[in-house]
Amino acid sequence: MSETKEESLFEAPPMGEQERMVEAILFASVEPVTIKELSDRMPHGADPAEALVYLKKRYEGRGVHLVRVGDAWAMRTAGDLGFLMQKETVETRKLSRAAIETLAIVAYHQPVTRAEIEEIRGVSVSRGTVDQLIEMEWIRFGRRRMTPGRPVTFVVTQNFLDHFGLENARDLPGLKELRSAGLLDNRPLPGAALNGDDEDDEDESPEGQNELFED
Amino acid sequence: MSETKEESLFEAPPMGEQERMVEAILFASVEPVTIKELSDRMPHGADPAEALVYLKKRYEGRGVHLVRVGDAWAMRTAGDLGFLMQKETVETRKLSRAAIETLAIVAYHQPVTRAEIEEIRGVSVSRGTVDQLIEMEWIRFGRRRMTPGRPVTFVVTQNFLDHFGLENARDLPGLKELRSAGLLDNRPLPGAALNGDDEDDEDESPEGQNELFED
Amino acid sequence: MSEQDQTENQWTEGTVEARLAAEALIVDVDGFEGPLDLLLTLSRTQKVDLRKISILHLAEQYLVFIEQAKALRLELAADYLVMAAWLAFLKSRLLLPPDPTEDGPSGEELAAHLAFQLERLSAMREASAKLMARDQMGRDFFARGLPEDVTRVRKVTYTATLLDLMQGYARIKTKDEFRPFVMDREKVFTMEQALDRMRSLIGYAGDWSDLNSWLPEGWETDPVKRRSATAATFAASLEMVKQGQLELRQGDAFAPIQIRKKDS
Repeated sequence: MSETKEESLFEAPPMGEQERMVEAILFASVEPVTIKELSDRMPHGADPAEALVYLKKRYEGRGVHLVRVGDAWAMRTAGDLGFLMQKETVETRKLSRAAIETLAIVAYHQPVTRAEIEEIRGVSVSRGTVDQLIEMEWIRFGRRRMTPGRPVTFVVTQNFLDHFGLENARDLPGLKELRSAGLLDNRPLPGAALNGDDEDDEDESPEGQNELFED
Repeated sequence: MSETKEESLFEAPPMGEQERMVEAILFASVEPVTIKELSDRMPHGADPAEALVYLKKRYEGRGVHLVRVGDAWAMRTAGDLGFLMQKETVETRKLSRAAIETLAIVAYHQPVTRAEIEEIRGVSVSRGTVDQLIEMEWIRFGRRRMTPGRPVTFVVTQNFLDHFGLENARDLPGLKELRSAGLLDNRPLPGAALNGDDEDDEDESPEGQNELFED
Repeated sequence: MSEQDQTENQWTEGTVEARLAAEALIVDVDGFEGPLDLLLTLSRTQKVDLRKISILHLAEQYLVFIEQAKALRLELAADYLVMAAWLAFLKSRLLLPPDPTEDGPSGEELAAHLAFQLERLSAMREASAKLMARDQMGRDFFARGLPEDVTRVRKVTYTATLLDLMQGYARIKTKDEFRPFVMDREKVFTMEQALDRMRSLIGYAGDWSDLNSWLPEGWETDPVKRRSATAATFAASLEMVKQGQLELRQGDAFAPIQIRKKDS
């Protein structure tokens, strides 16, 4: 059996069939499914990425949508029909203001260290706040910052994107405006008179911004 | 306000909208939903039964179907795509020593009865070992031996020959050849002493102690 | 504290309006998340774009607030007082002409940074509000209610090579030829052997003697044999202690183990 022959041995199913397959897999799953996972589960030679394009079109304007979450895809009900779902609505734990702000700071400034969150909010971040967000799987540890002390950073998760219906972190509301206004900059205090005693305040790294939205 | 006017006050949404609503509700619901429940959740004047007819049609031939469960409705992936709902992992394992020895005896001595295998190995042969080899299609039942009790015999299969690259079982090297190939040295074969194949020897041996030190 | 005095003088300069605003805020002092939060709230009374805010005016408002709180004997967290001291310092910098002998950032630079911090905090507040106002899963849109489990099928295939097969067969057919492996047992001194040996000799051991001196002859030099004999002899002596035939002692960790016959 030569290599060239092998391909023709596994002929990919017709695109209509592939679309049905992607539909069935996404339908059956609560979690978003990556193209890689789709590919692994579908017959050899299938092209789930193309099938997704057709499927997305098919569900446009329907009661259920095909949505992209990071590099994965999922089926979700249309946002305008939420009013029908009182029965399904899950009471989410009420987040404190501190938790909501911390979440927003992680989302807009990621990857961000605890010291940076504290600097932005002007108060120390309580352990419980970060724990709660991690437990909800909305934030997770990112890479360590390559500055003295190598502090850990926080980034938002795919669950976060999924929950807020975001394709990726770049779709955060008002992100562009905030960035062009310089409000996402790491601007050091002149002379560092205020936080000079802040030991774990790491150097504002020039890579900080580049690292933004790395994943 | 007269009775007749009231109806027009709550005008039912267009059928296309109703279809979307039914679609979203069935998708998000944890269990099949009755028409009564649909009706209760949808705006006044809606006709879920009719919407269901359209929706069912829309999903005909798709990867997901609308199915009736008792007097309720649910969405299910199409039956022919069930194979997508399985994730198969293939694990290759080395055959146990008991199985290899049994297989070797069948190959060298075929047709051979279970009692003969046990006599040659010096230990009883577990049912699982024989079953495994039959399941792998490496051995099969041969003709019954014309001796008292008419015991079944075992022979190797074409699959066996294919797997080991043999034309027929007579191609198997004899003891003399094995010895000249260095395979019968009294020294333990490289790897043979260390590969701990005693562990997966599932046959109980009456001479356990002797076997322990055999190699 | 000189800064304290300065503050005291200054707050009287505060406008009536500022003092009234501060009084209103005082009631809610627990509601603030630190000095920056309080400053942000105070800045709103200026009713201007945060970028055009008068930091000098803001500093005055803050200092009034702190004095009011003190007058009411409210417990203020330390960081409020630190901020008050810093704002008093900033205010003096902003009011006085720059001193060329003093290094460090100018009052304007510090004020600009504070304005930036306030603007950034305010922007993050707005962003978090926008985020929470988005459609959320489980509230506005929903995932599949009845997911179908993906079953994981683990398929195990077994394999063997021709060499495995031949070796297996050779092993069976030449069992008798594998004598050398029995040799291994010659280097094993079993506990039963040690027990037999010690039982027959214990009568002669009236006084404490080193356990090592009980090793059988010919087992003392070869390390493998010695290890086996030592282990067996030790195990046997423990067994005999249990049976009340022997006493065992060890002076210290790793010290020689000594045994003697127990008088019954």
